Amino acid sequence: MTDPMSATRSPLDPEHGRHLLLQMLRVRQLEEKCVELYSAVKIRGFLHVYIGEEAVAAGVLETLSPDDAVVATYREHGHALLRGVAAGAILAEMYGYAEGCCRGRGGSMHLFDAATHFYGGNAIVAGGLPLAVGLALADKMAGRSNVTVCFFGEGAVAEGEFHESLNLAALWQLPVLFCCENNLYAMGTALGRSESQTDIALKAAGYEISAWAVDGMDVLAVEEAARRAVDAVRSGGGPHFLELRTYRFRAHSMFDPERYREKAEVVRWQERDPITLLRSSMEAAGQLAEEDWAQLQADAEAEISAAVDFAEAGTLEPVEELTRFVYSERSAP
Amino acid sequence: MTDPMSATRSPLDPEHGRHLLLQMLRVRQLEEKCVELYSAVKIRGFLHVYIGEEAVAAGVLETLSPDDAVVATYREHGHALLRGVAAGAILAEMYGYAEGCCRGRGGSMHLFDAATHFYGGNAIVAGGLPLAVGLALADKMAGRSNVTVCFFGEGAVAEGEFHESLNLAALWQLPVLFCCENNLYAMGTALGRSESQTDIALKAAGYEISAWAVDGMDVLAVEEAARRAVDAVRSGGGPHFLELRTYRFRAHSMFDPERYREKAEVVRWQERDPITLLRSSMEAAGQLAEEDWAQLQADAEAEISAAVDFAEAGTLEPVEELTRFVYSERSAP
Amino acid sequence: MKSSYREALRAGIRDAMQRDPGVFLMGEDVGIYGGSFAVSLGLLEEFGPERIRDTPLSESGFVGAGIGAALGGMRPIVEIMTVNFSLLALDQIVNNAASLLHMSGGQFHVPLVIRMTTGAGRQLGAQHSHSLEGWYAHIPGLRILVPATLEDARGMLWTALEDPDPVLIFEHGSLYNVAGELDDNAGPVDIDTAAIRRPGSDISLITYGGTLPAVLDAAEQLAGEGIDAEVLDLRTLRPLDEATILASVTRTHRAVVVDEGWRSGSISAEISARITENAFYDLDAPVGRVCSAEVPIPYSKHMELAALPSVEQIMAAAREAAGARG
Amino acid sequence: MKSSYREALRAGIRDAMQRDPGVFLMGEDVGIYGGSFAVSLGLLEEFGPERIRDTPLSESGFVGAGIGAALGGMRPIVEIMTVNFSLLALDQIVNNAASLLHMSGGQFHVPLVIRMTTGAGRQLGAQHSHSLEGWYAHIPGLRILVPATLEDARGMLWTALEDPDPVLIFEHGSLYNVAGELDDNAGPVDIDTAAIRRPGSDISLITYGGTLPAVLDAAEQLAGEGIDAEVLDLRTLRPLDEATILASVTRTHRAVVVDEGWRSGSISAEISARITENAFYDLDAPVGRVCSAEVPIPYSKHMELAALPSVEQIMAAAREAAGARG
Ligand SMILES: Cc1ncc(C[n+]2csc(CCOP(=O)(O)OP(=O)(O)O)c2C)c(N)n1
Ligand SMILES: Cc1ncc(C[n+]2csc(CCOP(=O)(O)OP(=O)(O)O)c2C)c(N)n1
Ligand SMILES: [Mg+2]
Ligand SMILES: [Mg+2]
Repeated sequence: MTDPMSATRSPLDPEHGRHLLLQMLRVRQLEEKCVELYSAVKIRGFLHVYIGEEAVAAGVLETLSPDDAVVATYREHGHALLRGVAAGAILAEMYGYAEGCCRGRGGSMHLFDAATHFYGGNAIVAGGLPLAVGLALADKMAGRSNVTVCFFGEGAVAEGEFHESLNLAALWQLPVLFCCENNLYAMGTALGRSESQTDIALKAAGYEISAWAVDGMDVLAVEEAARRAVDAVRSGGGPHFLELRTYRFRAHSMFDPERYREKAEVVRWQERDPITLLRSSMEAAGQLAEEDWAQLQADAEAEISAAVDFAEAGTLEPVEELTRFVYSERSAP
Repeated sequence: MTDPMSATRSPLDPEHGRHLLLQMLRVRQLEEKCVELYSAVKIRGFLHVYIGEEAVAAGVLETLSPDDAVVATYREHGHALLRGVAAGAILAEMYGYAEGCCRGRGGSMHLFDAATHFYGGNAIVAGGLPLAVGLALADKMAGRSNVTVCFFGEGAVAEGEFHESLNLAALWQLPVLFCCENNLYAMGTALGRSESQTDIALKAAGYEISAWAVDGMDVLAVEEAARRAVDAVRSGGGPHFLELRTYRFRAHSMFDPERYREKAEVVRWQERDPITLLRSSMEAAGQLAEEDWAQLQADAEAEISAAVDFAEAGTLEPVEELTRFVYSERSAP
Repeated sequence: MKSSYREALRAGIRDAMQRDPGVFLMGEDVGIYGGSFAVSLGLLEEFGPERIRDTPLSESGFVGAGIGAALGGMRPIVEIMTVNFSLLALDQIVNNAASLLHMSGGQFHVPLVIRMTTGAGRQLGAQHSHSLEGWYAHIPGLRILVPATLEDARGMLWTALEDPDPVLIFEHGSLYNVAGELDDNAGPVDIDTAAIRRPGSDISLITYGGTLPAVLDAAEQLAGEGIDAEVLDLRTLRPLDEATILASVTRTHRAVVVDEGWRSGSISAEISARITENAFYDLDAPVGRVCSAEVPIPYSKHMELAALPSVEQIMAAAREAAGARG
Repeated sequence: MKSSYREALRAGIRDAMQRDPGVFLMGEDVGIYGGSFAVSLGLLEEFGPERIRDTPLSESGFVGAGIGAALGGMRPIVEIMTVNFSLLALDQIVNNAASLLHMSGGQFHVPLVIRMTTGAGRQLGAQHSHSLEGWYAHIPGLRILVPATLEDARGMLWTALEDPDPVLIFEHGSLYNVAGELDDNAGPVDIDTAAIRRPGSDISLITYGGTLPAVLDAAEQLAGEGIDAEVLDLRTLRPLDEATILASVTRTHRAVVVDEGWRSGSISAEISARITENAFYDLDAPVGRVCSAEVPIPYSKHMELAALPSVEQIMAAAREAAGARG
């Protein structure tokens, strides 16, 4: 595999570009709605939004097949949405309603969806990595050519589970793609204050895993790298690793006063807003008319607003169902 | 720091050579006695001997000051002995007697000694690494120029605690020397079957820790490397890492039928017996007369035989003391 | 002085840092971020990054490092964000911290304090809502503290730091914002005894930590029904202050234990068993238990509330015990 | 057919591997080495390295991978050498295996079996001698099995693998070499009910796993003293078969629970509490408990023995309960 960063980029198909824009817009609007609904006390618990990082999920998930598996973190609304979970089911989940994708049991940090092979939604930092390794192991043992994609933050790299998972995946040459969303902070801890070696792609290479660092604000670069990596994984090339360099524009969660970074830094990164970047470059290339952009926004808005309506109409799971699903129905004690 | 392996070796002082020979012989004889006593049902539990690996502990511990701290594993009789714990107290411990260095509570895998700053004796693979990091942290915070040396096998490298510990030590630039005793097997698991990347020193370098691979059968090479590393650590150079390439001549423990390796491989390594190697080279250089060698053997034998006598004369801790030391005396519930 | 539980904890940490230069605080985001629950807010500015030490996300690593630092003569306070994440450090806590003194035949003390948030009630979902302090109380070698009041939040830390053995302090997440009057001279408190928070003669309601407010509330309402309940705050789950528990129960002849852990294998089971063992013939009714439903705590508010011990459940259990034939 | 407990376990694994190609065994040294306690000896040759899969020393990693493989449709059997090392994997077991089904609103089942050695008695010292199966029984979402007999060693595994939820099987180290007659047709057994291993009318002795032999021994000796003890083998610690326990106790009116866990917070406490709650007025004596001393298990033989439940202690507890005023 050659480093996709040094490969020449194929020209952008305008329709595809608009599709990617729409994907990012859908996430952006969903997340902005979540913040609004949190302030309106419709959503509770911890809420972590993905604003600023949309290009990562949009670019990577674009490259997957329906049978592939996805494992994510507590910052996973966007991944769930782009994987195909209905926005209404996501919002209803955060409302705590029976119509939510986990019947209200999971909440913002624990979105799951069997139909789209979306395995959560894990609120233990690095806790999803071993699961991804196991999902890939199952595929390999069963002779299925699926890929498992595992998203996690750069903070997870310090956890022992990161190390054990990468080693296992490489040792057993499993079809898993590790996607490290390096947004430079783990809550308030800047990468340099948590890692003695801050080059994350280099770390992965230390496990003999092909690893590339990618501009995570450039959705086309992400997609290109992910496509090559996914193809390589699917064709038996063993685990691959992408470090996606990105930034979260908002606070870590709704409780974070952001004492650990300068406003100016945030503003600097906002100049590289992944949506604006793609939009400007398409506009410059004459690939995006003003009406196109308005239409995309309107489409996203329509979807999210319908989703809010869906969630608002949700119903409470009967309290008698509380102990249901602790054990499977047939083995209920 | 330059790699000590590429430095020129200073000529060996014969007295020092004899001292190192004696150190290795002491360990060898202690371990052979342990095996004998185990077969005689004087020692119980799990017993892991260090035969073949003596040059590692002998070379490294030679370079420490009395206030330095040592953390080891369940294969630690030799480390305890060379750190200064009396052979009698070690054997009495394995007999389960009150005269043992832990009053019979620890046994073979849990030797401890406060007087020599010997912090065990840890039977959880990689469980000692975080302790070593903490001991080094205490020294650094207190402004003491001590070094903490942590021994562990190459099997420990797969554990998450290895990863977390190296990162912490490097991030905080702590005075700790990690000594990986790479004897190629973790029980029956050859290194290549447990690590995707089998170059262990390289792994450490991935944490920005200076790391050197050393011939662990050559006690002089070990001592030289350890001295440079310890000096560097003590003078504020941050953590260092030695991979000591060695081999265990005996089974993993007394229960191991050794199905995982060829007898021929063991024989090949025995040709590089660290004791024979030093002895032959000193003999060739005219630095070790036949009587010298006989004397060294006799000295070691005398010590171990006295230790056996000491242990044999041991007494049982009164059973009423069972719950003592669960809590400290002053806080006993 | 007016204080919140959070501020009382912070005052306790500040006090300890001032008393002993060997004391330091270490954990994820305790420094610049100000602590995930803002307990350590401002302490970095006061004591500097060496003593208010941010760590990477490495629970096993930094808890083990805390043990090592304690062995090396320091007095570390390790903060784990929540008890849920402490499972990643359990090897270090059980196999090292709790065992070293005994395994070494009395040579190596581990004067370590680990603080963590526990409990549910804030719609954080299963992986952030465990109540495992009672579970930890199973481990010999550990001391388990569960401050429920401002005085204890303020005062338990220093006493814990003076203890030569590892002490775990569990702070219930729903208490951080509780505010009240704290004596200006509030300082270290004992960590050995249970406290009677409300004397009563008809029944002993035994609890601790996050469920104390609900139990006190239930006791008040029960008084209106003519049931005079004594409320015991255990304060320490290991070792249990059996004497105070038994003294209360032999006076009231009836007991209900309330805790937020899952019922099976809860600390309530242990207390029930001990009462039965030691005061069987004094009991006029079986010891009752009010615990959490045995489910991973769900996110939605009505389901979460249904899973947790409620004032109504406590009152019902108390009524049942009080009404039992003597 | 003559069989040891170890061979019975192996026969169970072989059987499962033959029945279902989705079953595989994964753990440290299960392959070439033959298993640290030789349970899987010979299986590598029979089933190959894909299905008898050696892992690196990465307990959290490979237990988590087992969960993932189960999610992916396989039926993994994960071996952890001893329960002591399982603490390194506790995050995966509690936060993932036990929680995923509920958190996902019933979507994701985790049909995983984890086998591990438990218990003391072989002078292995504190870090190799924990008995934590009763502790694990606190966690909702897990099923906890404790085979004490050859039949159960042989038969529980397949039933566990058919269960769509995570099952932990604890094999007491002192049982591996126990040998006896095993029916040639021995196969899967139920994992829902406790078994009466010795009927009796004067007292119920309730135990499981490693302490069953001692309890049966005590019962025989008690018979000589005129105390006819019923011996219950719990077989499953979660969910507890409360019906069988209560039926026995309401017949005998007296009970002693025996287990090798530390006393405080033991499964014995839970059983004592449940009996008290449900059969208080049927009891002629307080429920007794015989557990391990609350110490990290010491190495020396006499101290280790002193720490563990003994036949004498069991008999003494039974005598006390039997002699209590009715
Ligand atoms: C094991 C564990 N430790 C601590 C936490 C608390 N916590 C939640 S998110 C977070 C930061 C993680 O940062 P990163 O992995 O970079 O992901 P990001 O939030 O930046 O997307 C922390 C410390 C946790 N959830 N799990
Ligand atoms: C956490 C943990 N897992 C498994 C074991 C069982 N075990 C004891 S020693 C050992 C092999 C360790 O190999 P290595 O680290 O290379 O050290 P060596 O024995 O070769 O000196 C294993 C698997 C253990 N003690 N601790
Ligand atoms: Mg981050
Ligand atoms: Mg080794």
